[in-house]
Amino acid sequence: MSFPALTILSLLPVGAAVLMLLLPRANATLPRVTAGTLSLLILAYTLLLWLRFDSTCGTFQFEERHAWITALHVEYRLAIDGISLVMLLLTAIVIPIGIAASWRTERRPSLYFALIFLLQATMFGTFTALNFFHWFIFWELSLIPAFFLIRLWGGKRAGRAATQFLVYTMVGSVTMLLSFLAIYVATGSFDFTELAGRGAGFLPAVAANLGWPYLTPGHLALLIFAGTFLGFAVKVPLIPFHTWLPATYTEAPSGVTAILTGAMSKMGVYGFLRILLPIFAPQIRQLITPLLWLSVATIVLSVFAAFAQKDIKRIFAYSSINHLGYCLLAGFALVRTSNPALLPEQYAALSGILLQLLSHALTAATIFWFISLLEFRANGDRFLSDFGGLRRLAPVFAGLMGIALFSSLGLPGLNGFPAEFLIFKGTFPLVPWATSISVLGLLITAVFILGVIQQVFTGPLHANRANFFDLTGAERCALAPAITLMFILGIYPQLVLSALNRTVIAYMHQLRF
Amino acid sequence: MLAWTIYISFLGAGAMLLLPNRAAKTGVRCLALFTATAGFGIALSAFLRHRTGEFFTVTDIDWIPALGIHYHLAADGISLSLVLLTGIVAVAGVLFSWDIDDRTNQFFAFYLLLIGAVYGVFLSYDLFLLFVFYEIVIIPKYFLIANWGSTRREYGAMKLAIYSFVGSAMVLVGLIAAFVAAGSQSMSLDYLAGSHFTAAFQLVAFPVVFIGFAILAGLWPFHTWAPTGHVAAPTAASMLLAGVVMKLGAYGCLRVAMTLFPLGLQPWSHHVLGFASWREVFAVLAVVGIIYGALVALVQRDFKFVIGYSSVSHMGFILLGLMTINLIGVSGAIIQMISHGLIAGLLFAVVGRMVYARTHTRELNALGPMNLSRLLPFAAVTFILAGMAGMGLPGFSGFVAELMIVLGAWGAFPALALCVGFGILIGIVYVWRAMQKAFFAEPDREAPPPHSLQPISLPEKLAAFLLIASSVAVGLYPQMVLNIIQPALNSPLFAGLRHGGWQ
Amino acid sequence: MTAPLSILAVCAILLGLLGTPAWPWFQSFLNGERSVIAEHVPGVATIMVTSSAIALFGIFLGWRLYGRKPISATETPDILSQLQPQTFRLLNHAYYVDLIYAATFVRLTRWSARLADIFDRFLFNGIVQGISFGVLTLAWIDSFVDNYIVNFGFDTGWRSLSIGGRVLASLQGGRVQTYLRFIGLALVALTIFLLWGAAR
Amino acid sequence: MIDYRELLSLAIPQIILVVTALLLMAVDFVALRRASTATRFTTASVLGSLGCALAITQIAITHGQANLFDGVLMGAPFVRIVQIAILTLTIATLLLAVGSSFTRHVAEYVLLVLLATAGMLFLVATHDLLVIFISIELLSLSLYILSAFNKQSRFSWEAALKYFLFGGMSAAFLLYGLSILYGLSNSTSLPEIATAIHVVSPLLIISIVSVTVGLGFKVAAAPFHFWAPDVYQAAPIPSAAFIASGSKVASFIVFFQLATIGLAGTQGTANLGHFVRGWVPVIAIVATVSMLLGNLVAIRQRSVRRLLAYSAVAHAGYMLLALVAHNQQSLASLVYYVITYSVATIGAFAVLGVMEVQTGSDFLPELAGISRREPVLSFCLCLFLLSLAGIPPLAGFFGKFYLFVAVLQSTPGSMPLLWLVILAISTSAVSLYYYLRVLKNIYVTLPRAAAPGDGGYSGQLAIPESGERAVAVVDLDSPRAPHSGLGLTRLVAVILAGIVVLLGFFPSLIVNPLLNALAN
Repeated sequence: MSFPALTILSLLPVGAAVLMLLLPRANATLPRVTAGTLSLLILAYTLLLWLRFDSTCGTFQFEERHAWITALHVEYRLAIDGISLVMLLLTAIVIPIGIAASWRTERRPSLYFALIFLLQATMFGTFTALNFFHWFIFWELSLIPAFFLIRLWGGKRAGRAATQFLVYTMVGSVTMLLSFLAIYVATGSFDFTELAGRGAGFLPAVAANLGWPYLTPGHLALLIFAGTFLGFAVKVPLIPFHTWLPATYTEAPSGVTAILTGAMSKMGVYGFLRILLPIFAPQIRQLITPLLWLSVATIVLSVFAAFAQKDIKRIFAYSSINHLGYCLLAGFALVRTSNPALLPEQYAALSGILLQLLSHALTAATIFWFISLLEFRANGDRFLSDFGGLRRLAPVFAGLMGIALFSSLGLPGLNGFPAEFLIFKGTFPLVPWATSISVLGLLITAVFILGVIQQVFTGPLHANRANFFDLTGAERCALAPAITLMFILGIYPQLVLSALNRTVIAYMHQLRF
Repeated sequence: MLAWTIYISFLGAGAMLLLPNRAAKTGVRCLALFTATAGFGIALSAFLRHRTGEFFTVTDIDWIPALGIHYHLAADGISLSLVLLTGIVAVAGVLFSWDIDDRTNQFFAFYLLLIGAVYGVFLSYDLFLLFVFYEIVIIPKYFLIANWGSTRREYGAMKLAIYSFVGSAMVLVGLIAAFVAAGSQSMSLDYLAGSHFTAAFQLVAFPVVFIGFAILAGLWPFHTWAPTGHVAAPTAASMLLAGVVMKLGAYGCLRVAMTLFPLGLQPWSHHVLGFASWREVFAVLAVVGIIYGALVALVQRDFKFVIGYSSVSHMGFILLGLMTINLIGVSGAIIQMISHGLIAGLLFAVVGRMVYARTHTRELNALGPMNLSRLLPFAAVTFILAGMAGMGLPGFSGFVAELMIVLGAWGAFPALALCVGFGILIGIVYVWRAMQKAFFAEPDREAPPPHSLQPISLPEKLAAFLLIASSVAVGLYPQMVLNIIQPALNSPLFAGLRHGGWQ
Repeated sequence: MTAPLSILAVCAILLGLLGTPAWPWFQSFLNGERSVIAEHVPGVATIMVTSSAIALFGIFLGWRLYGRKPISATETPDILSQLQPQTFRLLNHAYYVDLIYAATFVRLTRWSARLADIFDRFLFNGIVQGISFGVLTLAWIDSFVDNYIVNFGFDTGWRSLSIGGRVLASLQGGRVQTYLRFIGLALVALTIFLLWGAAR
Repeated sequence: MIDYRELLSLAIPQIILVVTALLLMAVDFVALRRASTATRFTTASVLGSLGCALAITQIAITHGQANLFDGVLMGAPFVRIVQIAILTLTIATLLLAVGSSFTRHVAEYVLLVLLATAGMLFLVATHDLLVIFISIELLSLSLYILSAFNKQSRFSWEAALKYFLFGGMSAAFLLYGLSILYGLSNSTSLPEIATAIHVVSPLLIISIVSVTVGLGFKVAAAPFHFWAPDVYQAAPIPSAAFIASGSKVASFIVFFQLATIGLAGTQGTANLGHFVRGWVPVIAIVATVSMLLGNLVAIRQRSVRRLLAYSAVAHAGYMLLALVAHNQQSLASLVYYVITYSVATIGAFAVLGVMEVQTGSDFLPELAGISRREPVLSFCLCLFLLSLAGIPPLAGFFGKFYLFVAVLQSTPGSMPLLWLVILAISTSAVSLYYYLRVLKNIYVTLPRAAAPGDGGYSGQLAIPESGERAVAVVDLDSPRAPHSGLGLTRLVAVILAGIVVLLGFFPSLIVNPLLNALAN
């Protein structure tokens, strides 16, 4: 048997977590340094995988497949294609940022970092699993470390927020579980690729096998779809299933928020791409209009909501809803039509989605990192009205954070731009009206982000911020790679896209037939 | 060899009784621990040796020739796994009741008596023998609770005893009727299962026997003994109660009621209140139990009551699994028996031993301010793990069980499967609520806990580790249990059930 | 504010270059295929020429106005204001675009933002709260049922049994006469039952 | 032509008993004039027991069938088994009396016990109405006196008086019924009566009912049980034990034989919803009443002896089911049941005897926490009561099981008697409650606990029993005397407990011989 690269990938963070727990309690700096190094090592391992990844074929690679629970036809199956690869990459990138962003955690830092590593492990597991059974294991377990990170290190109302987060996500997971069990009962398979291979409209057949007495197979199929959809819609989130998000992102410590928005929300999108679109394509086509409306509403409402916020964290919480909204819009657009003439646009849209995931992970995480720095310097104040005229005191801070913000509003030359460009370019021909409404999102994003810049950095210096100091050398060095990466991705996105082309083509092909 | 699980426990109990009241406590405890461990070891070795899961006879002696009753012990995959469960819980229980000081030897005597009887029920192949062991269980239960229990112990104990005895009375009626109807040649399982009773007889006998057993399995609305009993009982007793004794009920439902009277599950000729068969009736009752128990647990103020009702809810899963008469559902039910045995035991241990024995209160609101997550981190972590396992989080045994049961339910009663989903959700919520209130509530700085709590002792840690480890093992590799359960379910013994709509 | 603005400017120029229909290399670059400069796109040449001409003229004008003697102090009135006051006012208020913009677009945005926020806080959150409240109510009802119906049922059932016991026990009054009376009653009752109650 | 030799050979056990009685009387009056009561009791009981043992051996060595004067006196394996059982129970009773000193008329006491035993032996060995009646009278009269022996307690007197009046009444009914039978069949031997009577005439009904009254009184079936609580409570321990055990065995056997042999043609049926005239429905009704009343009233009792009395009523109800079933299987189950029941009851009385001496009363609150002082005896009592409640693996459980199986077997097919079985089993479920209450007071409640806090039920427990209270049955002249004999009583209790467990584990020890005996 071959080298179990992926299993090791998921095990590395676990090992790291154990190591963190074994560290001596007394020392304050030791945990953070160890955590940082370990996370960078894991990043290195992931990059190694990326290099070893054969971008000339769009099939699954590094496959591991072992019989597990024969009674349930469950097998342990790991493999990655380009999509999973992007996910792994962004997770590996986000975690160090998150750790850096929570550099100054005082309370039980080793436990804190251990939980972060566990979170990473579960995410790796989710992105590599191809069998519902253990995919679901990781999907669920990811909540636990996240919960405790929020609950124990969060702000005043953290308890409520964390519970809301957990219960909300659990609701989604349970409905998804029920749907998948229904599918299993009829098909006897938990394997994603196998289920996707069943081709269009196998679900009504499934429903027919279930022999539900009250509903027609078609409707039952929709019911099953709805269950799964809810699971992911809550995770991403899609308005109106998002109410857990603002409170959670706000109450969580900024480092954790960076991870939540940077990596964990991507789990939802990944679910859409890996599970929902391939397996439920016919149902999505059935419901395409409402779904598109949902995503448009997500984009527009979230951006307006962001505009109305006073709390910086809340602003970017909503803005990350908005950014992922583009991905979902494009995702739904992918399955709208099977007209071969539109194939290039679909390619563009899909690569746009992937690029957007990566760049949003990078940008959002970095922004929350900056926010954590802000919070630290402003000893906890987060409201726009608490800041002002910082540029004079901290030019470097202002400049670097400005870059991050600009990348988030999609300024050309920064990573946000090519992603959104591709998405819009690809989506517009597929669903013109929805896309054109969504452009509003870009516009308002620009508005409120400029508003933030203006409020925080320009104008007269705020009275309480007299002792605000600029980035230290260490912080600059730490931030530099992230900023550079933004530029790199913005100027030369091919770096990523080239690795994904084959996958994109294969994926679309499999989606259409 | 396997029979010695029974004998050694009884011998241990006898030895305990012979010991003087003033005997050295540690010696008594060690003896008890030794006995329990020996039983566990035997069970484990048997579990490892018999991988086929088919029935194999342990002992078969002509006992009462006048009625063709044999002293016949046998085991198949199902009973083996349950015997193993009993062994694990027994050991854990002894470890968790290390702090019993009042009449220690009597306590452990009753304890071991109970254990031995439970082994006996799981191992007996002759139904007379099974019933004998089944009734022996009642008395030690009563005394354990009434003597060493806590709140309203005598009420709880008496209630439990009465419920059990009423249940076993129903079982006795059914058994005698079946015995006579089968020609009173023999009481052995295969003989009775093989003698085809008339459908009319089975339609009457099935509910009687099934309810008789299900009372002990906490079937709604006969569950009310469970919360009071669990709360009143001392830790070890509630561990056994929830861990194995309730399983006796479920086991009886499967092994006796459903095996002897498969036709009793067949649809009636007519509809009553929309029900077309006992199967539907009991399935609905089971689901009601799931949701009802979870909801009631959601608003309890007493920590132990939360767990008590949670076990009502979990037992509902077992009964539902049994009622989905298909291979996956029933094996799921058996896995749930094991899983709940481990987890409920652990939960009760945390609440009763780790928390209550130290803080002397079980009021969630009173526990909150003590900031237990810092004072007793081990207890907190254990409870989190146990709670996760209990609410069916993947990776633990509870998940596999619920998954398989819901699979079965999808096949049998789709509508109920959806309700079960709701039940699972409520389960998550109440576990989380209890955990937050008990361990992670905001500590009030000015009022630190009155007494410094002594740290979690070694026996407790051992036992907790044992239970968690086995739960995770089952959760990650259920195949090891399924390997021997499913052949057992495919054995000719269940032929009747298979004809009755087995899938 | 110079640095970000210059960045913006530079990027804007770059973007301008990227987008030209004559040489759409950026799209093709993203799509991963290398592109070529289109030799002759109709009308492109004229557009390029005119626009550059206009730009050059603007620069020339600026140089004519300000280039000669640079503005020494801010308070010195602008030359243009002396030459052409109304033009200057127009230019100074940037064709009043800002006002219009603020009156229409910004206000609209603010309103819709507030709307979205309210929507978010009250509608969606309200629904969630409502659901959880409903579940809790259900839970309370159930626990009430459990305490006052299921348990109570058991207790009363048992109590009634033992009350029956008490009633029967009161027959045992300790008086022989009553005992004997009971025998007589039993005798009569049984006889009557046998004679008329039971079938032949 | 009358064969007196055979008559003697058949009556040897009875003769042995009588001779022993006279012998020990002589011994007591001559040798032990001024010995202490305890010693006199000891010698007397030991002698009596020896006599019984002798009788047992005599019975054990005789074999084969014998039938004198068509059923006046019979010898059969079955009869012998029952006789052995009765004698054994008598021995146990006598040993209980060892060392006790409630009366000074020791010899008379033991004499009466032996005479009563002789009566029982005749009772189970005859198929003749006259002998039945005479031996019943012999038995009853001695029992009346035995129950009155405790002169210190006026309750003993009162109870004995009630017992006597009641017994006289029921004896009258019995005689009336038997005479009607004779009138209908002009024969006194049961088989001939059976052959003579076929149709259930009103007259026969009268006789059936009055016979039921007469024997129902003996077996303490409701509503003819009213004497039982008072006697059980007030009589001296050995007498109570004797009344509750040995006489029960004899009465049930004779009841069964009278019904099944004498009224063979006229059973009728007690099938649910379809009662057919005859004695079966009567007995079914009496059984039902007994089961319900006995179990329900027992819930309320606070005196353990009264509780035992009512449980005796309930058990009489169960055992009458065997008559309802009336076949060999049920006879065997009846014998097994009544024997195990008697053993358990004697054992319970033995333990109570000791405990009363310790605590001065048999009231539940006084027994609180006595297990700490008397672990062994408490354990024995636990076994006895649980056996009575029918908890396996004790003898009582198999008794019930076997009995119910027999009842259901008696009517093959659609089990028309199932309702009786269901009733019996459910009432026995109730019965566990009051037995457990006793055990709770012994094991759980702390000593000197004011009121047994039984959770929800405490309110009911606190209500005192409406009947009369018993006073301490302790010797007045020599306070230390009782303890001298208690050792032996303890031993008896332990042995009986052992028997209960043994018969529970190996019921075949009794069942197989019975079935063999009934087979031929």
